Amino acid sequence: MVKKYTSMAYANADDMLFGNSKFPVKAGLGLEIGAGYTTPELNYAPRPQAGKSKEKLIKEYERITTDAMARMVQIGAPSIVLETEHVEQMTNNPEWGGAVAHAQKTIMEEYHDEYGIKCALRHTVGDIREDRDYLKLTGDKFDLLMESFEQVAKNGADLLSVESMGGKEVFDYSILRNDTAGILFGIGVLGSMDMETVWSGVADIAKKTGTVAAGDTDCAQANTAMFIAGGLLDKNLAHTIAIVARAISAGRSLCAYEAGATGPGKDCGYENTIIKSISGVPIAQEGKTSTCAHSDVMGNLTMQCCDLWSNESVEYHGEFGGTSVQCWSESLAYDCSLMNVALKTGKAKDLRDMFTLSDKYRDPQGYVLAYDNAYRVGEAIAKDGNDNYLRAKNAAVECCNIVEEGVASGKLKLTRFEINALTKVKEDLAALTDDSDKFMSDCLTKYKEEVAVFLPENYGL
Amino acid sequence: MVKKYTSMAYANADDMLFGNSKFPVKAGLGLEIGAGYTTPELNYAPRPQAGKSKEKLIKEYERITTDAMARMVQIGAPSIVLETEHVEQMTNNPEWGGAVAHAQKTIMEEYHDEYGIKCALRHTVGDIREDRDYLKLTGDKFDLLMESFEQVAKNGADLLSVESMGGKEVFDYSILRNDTAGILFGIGVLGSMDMETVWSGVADIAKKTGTVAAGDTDCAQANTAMFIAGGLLDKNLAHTIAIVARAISAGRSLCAYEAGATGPGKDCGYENTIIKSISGVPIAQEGKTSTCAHSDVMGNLTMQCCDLWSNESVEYHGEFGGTSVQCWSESLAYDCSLMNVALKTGKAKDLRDMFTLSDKYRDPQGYVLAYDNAYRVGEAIAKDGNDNYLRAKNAAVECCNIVEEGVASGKLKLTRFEINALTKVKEDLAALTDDSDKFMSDCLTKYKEEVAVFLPENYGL
Amino acid sequence: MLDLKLEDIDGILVRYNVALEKEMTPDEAAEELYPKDELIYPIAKAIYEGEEDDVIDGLKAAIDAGKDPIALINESLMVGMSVVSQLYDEGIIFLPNVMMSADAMLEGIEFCKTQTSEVPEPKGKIVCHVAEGDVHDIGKNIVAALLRASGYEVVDLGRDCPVDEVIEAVEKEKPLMVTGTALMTTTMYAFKEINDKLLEKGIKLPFACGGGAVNQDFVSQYDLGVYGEEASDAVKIANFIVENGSEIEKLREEFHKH
Amino acid sequence: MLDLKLEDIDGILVRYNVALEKEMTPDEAAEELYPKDELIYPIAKAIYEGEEDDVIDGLKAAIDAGKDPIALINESLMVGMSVVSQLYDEGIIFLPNVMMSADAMLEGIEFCKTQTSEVPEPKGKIVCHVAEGDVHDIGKNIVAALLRASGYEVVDLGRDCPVDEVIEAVEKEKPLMVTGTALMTTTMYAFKEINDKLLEKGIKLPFACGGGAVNQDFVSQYDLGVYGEEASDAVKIANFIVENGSEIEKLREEFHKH
Ligand code: B12
Ligand code: B12
Ligand code: SF4
Ligand code: SF4
Ligand SMILES: [Zn+2]
Ligand SMILES: [Zn+2]
Ligand SMILES: [Zn+2]
Repeated sequence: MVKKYTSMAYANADDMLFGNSKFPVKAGLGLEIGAGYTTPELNYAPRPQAGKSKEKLIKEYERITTDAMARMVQIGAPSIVLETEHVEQMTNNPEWGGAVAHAQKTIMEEYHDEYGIKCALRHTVGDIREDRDYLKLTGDKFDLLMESFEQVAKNGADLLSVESMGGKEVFDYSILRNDTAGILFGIGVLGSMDMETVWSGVADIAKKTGTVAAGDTDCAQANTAMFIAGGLLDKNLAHTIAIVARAISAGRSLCAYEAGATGPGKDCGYENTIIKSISGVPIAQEGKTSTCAHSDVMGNLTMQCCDLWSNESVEYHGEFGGTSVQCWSESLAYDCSLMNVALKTGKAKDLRDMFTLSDKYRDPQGYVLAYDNAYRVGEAIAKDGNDNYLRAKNAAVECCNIVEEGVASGKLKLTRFEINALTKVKEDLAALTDDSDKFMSDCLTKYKEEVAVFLPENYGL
Repeated sequence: MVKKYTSMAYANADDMLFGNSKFPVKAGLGLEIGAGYTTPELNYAPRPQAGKSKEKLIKEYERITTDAMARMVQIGAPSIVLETEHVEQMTNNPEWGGAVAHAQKTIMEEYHDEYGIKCALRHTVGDIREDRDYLKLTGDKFDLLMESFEQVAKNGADLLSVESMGGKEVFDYSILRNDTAGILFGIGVLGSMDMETVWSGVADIAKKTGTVAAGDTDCAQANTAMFIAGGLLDKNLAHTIAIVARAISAGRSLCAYEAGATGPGKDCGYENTIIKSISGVPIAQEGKTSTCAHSDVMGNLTMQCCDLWSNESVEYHGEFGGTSVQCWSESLAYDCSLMNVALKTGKAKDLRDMFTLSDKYRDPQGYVLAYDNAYRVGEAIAKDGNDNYLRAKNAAVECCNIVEEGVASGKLKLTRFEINALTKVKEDLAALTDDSDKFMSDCLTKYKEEVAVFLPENYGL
Repeated sequence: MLDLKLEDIDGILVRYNVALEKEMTPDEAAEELYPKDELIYPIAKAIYEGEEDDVIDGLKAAIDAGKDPIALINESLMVGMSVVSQLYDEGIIFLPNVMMSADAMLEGIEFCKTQTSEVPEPKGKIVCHVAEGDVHDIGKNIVAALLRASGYEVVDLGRDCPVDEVIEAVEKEKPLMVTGTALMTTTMYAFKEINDKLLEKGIKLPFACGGGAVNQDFVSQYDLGVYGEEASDAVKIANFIVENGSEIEKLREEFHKH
Repeated sequence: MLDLKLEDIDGILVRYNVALEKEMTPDEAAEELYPKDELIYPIAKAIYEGEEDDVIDGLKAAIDAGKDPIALINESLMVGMSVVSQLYDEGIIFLPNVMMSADAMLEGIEFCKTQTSEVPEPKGKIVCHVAEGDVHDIGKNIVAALLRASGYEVVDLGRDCPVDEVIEAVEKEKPLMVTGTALMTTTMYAFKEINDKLLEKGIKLPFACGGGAVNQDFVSQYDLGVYGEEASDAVKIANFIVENGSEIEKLREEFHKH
């Protein structure tokens, strides 16, 4: 059922481009993603008080939807995707999520009918599979998650996503301790296993409901590492370690497509360029126009191969220029307009390269995610594509090599601290076994002991 | 004293480019504007309660300044300009404005010393020259305005600006009545006269204090027209009329540089590309990354020749990604990074053209402001540069011609309504005299009678 | 410079206004809406066209044919104007046309008044203002123009209007509603003060508020507030009051987004 | 693909962290800070290096030479740790080093306790939690780790912690302060509830709050709140309380930006 990727979708890194994917995805009302143009993807969060009741929440999303659609039409944007990331109540009560999807889609249909604007609705359900202290990945909570998917799919959502959390308990423990094996185990092994289960489920529901199983992101781990690493002057985590976690996460998030998802991958999956190189699915990305949600050190670079371009998330509130969702959707739409002009004038590869160069030397993370290097990480994964552990380890090793080459070129300048951290990871990786079974049993023993909240039964172990 | 422009600074439209001006301007701490790179210009508004006392206001601006500088350093941005648009109390009490400038500059100096970040501070004083019902352009209020400039200049402001309002009373009356002569008289004649007075004053103060007389914008008139015209579906004013007002405004805002200002012109002067073509001064612009402040239909196009790139203004408040000033300054900085990469890789003209094409056919306003057409409006102005009336009229006529050519090419599609409005303006213009004195005396008679709040003594008439 | 091919433009931007423009020209659309009565038709049409002289001519003809001058105000001038308003609401004609039609209508009313000693029953008085400290008055001007165009008598207090002046005007004019415009977050708090002072004096009337800075959540915070997004909402609110009374709850139910 | 020339990169981005990195290596910087005493120096250095075995060896040697085991906690372990904290504050070393040093220090303390029947005077107890409904706990974990590293005893209530559990823990543990972390605007309101319930019970103690969603303006709204931006602020707040008492006003004066 799960067919692993063992080769690359693109023959060369240079074939990868924004607005173009090997396997475009049709969704919603007239939209095709990755079919030669980029589309803004707006995400928003209801105001705190709005979660009080189902009715209030629906009204809030109705206002958000109308505001955004109206603005798109006012500025002449040809297409838009709306992404609703569930607040916990919407997933825990599947009929809430369904009702919101229905209300939003009704408005989107009106706009589509009146103006012909191409649009689609993504619902990203919350991964509610946890108790206060423990992950509860299987059983009742899993069933509830699937029911939530089914409800939103039946009621109007076109694209189904989730930010799943498998492996996070081990990862959280390891990342603050520079524990390379733990990071690899948490993301690359446990995370991948959970992904296969979740996404087989979502793919079935998508098939049944005629919707699109879109994709996941390693928010819970690789993004956590990225945020702890922070800006250039933060000192909680070496950026060289954050990028190793990211490289590992590509193998993990790839599992969604191996289980039947077709993209577009989630915006905050900074691993998506790597995934696109292997799988050819369209991807969403975020960066310089998602500063409302977080800061990063690769604001332009992430546009290099995006098919949807997202603001990650903005709280609904007023600004001088309208409501926050109007402001951000407009900014995104102009970014897309620029990319679409490049595509039509034959300048797209130049623009792509400019996006990349803006941030390639800004940080080791940008350096490795630059599409040429991302492609190499992709190759490292595909090489041992059938083995979740080995491909994750390959990705980590290749990542270290790439950073070292960057340093050697003189263009990527690292601090001593970052270099030392990199050296340590490299040594750690070199010391690891090539035998997946041995790695699994070693880690099981170790982390059962060290991480109080790690329950192997979550992974059927 | 006032030396009018009668020729073009650039031999060809194609020589104009973002990050490059004929006459770069050094300002502040290590910054040079228009000297081969672009720089973000962040503008912000204090929260409503912050204006309660001088102390509160200063604290608010200190927080804003620190937040923004810190974020720039975190993402590795090489330079930034901060623009403080005065709230009314800061201009009406010149020592308030001075104290704010001082507090901000102190923080900026700390950052410059520690990190070497290039930066400058613009203060845009409020044009407080009015009573409740009437403009009071001269006398006491004028002196107060000049004192405010002096105070901010002495206390740390590097760039001096104002959004002056001369001519607005006649314009406000005319714009809702499609009264072409009144628009021309308000902006092109009265506005220009007032500009010459104000900017001679500012240039003197700049010279005296070793600061930069930066520039003005026709916010009060051309932007008002643009905002009334609104988005594609608004129906309060034809966009073809809004762009005629804009073309006229170029001659008016140019007066600042004729009176001794050197740029960078103000962000919201959408007429600035025209002005740059004539004068060669560096310009600030705003567009897709000023959606926090307003919506427009040329979000990318305005980047085509900008030297500073601005968010116009955002209220200081929290977002998921930090405070609003951090979010917007980061987005701006990445936009600039992209432009700067283009400049270094020899792709800048391609990128410029892509910016332009994104919006050239989106709206008649973008069509005329596209740098090739803007250059033509510039020529129309320079041709009769010595005569404020004639050059304004030339600009309006050329603007109409350009739009008509666009329509004829089939690429610029207008509604019937826009075409009719254009036809009417063209007829109106054709019926106007070529004699400035006659125009002046006709208009004086007419508007003294029709516009109750129009006081000729404001213009020494 | 680079350029786009004609056929590529639509993938980058859509001129929805062009795409949407009705098949019908505004004139044709208006034609469908005029009343059929031979005497009324030319007046309504002259209003639509903003032709003051034709309005007067039409009125004269109608009066000569025995129509009552005062009745004509409602039956021809207002009817013509409502054609104009409807076309504006539907996006078929634009604001300047409305303003020209309104001027023609006001002249027509004046003319009718000269033809009789009766005094026409006014539709209602409305006080308009821009918040204290705020000079942005174009939105308010549009509101006032549209209200006048709909037959309301407008008392325009102008911009930067002190709170107390609004209160005085309300006490003096006894309008059916007040409107407030604020474009700056720093000035809109004056609306709360107006609300409180009115209530203190025991005056309860709808206070329609709008303008760039203002939003529904803010307006909902004070008892008399009714929020309107577009200038034309002010007319709709006034009409609703005339037809259904001035209960704030009902007005909010009708005009607030929920 | 396109590329930038080496000399062009600086015009596009500045790696301020590289530009700023101190001439001195972290080891050299630490060397300058160690106490000179021959017996203390190796312990402090072992703490800095996170070498648990060396810490124990050093402690043994000092005790053999006649030092008091309990006094050694403050005079060597804490001193070593304060070198680490200072270097972290100055951006010279990073969090993982701090965490490894803290582990070494905690082992050292345990060892000292085994060498005597005296009980060391604890520096103070602190209750940490993540707001109810919120699963984002990494910030809280960092806060707890840094507090432990500074010698505080941490009672960690974990994430998604019900309001009442916080109250109970405060009543039971009598900490010198509570910390709260919230990353979502929807969960941070729990802090107000905690504040109110504490005050209802007559308990007044500093409630240090932080985390992505939280800002100073919000925290200023409830009486016990003290805002901290970075995890290391929690340590500074605790230290300030130890030295200057727990008056909220004073704490805000010190830690709030004005
Ligand atoms: C034009 C303009 C000006 C012109 C005003 C000319 C005039 N006669 O009005 C001038 C140049 C004078 C000006 C000055 C200033 N401005 Co100004 N200005 C604008 C601008 C660009 C457009 C406003 C406009 O005319 N819009 C078009 C009209 C038609 O819209 P509207 O009034 O909202 O009305 C519509 C609806 O709201 C509705 N409506 C209005 N009222 C009502 C009432 C009811 C009952 C209903 C139902 C509906 C309704 O109907 C209208 C049509 O549908 C805005 C930008 C923006 N984003 O809004 C800034 C803006 C309002 N200005 C701003 C500022 C800061 C200033 C200055 C302080 C700048 C300075 N430093 O000098 C000064 C103000 C001085 C003072 N003491 O007030 C800020 C305000 C920020 C804030 N704190 O809230 C804004 C938001 C710009 C920004 N993004 O920073 N400005
Ligand atoms: C990583 C992450 C996750 C991880 C969390 C893993 C973990 N173990 O913590 C996972 C994937 C599980 C997750 C889940 C969700 N998340 Co999340 N997440 C993030 C992310 C990307 C980074 C947070 C982080 O770890 N930062 C790094 C840490 C170190 O920072 P910190 O906690 O703020 O702590 C620092 C300081 O604040 C300070 N500090 C912290 N506490 C204290 C206390 C004191 C006393 C002091 C002095 C200082 C202090 O010290 C630290 C270092 O200096 C943020 C993005 C963002 N912009 O913050 C979103 C974010 C917080 N998440 C968000 C959302 C919406 C969710 C979900 C609801 C998504 C979904 N639909 O499923 C779920 C939540 C489910 C639930 N019921 O809570 C939103 C919240 C929006 C809102 N309404 O406010 C954010 C803001 C993203 C966004 N822009 O939309 N998320
Ligand atoms: S990083 Fe942001 S968009 Fe991504 S899963 Fe986390 S909260 Fe959602
Ligand atoms: S448009 Fe905006 S930036 Fe420009 S003068 Fe007006 S308020 Fe200021
Ligand atoms: Zn997102
Ligand atoms: Zn501005
Ligand atoms: Zn905001």
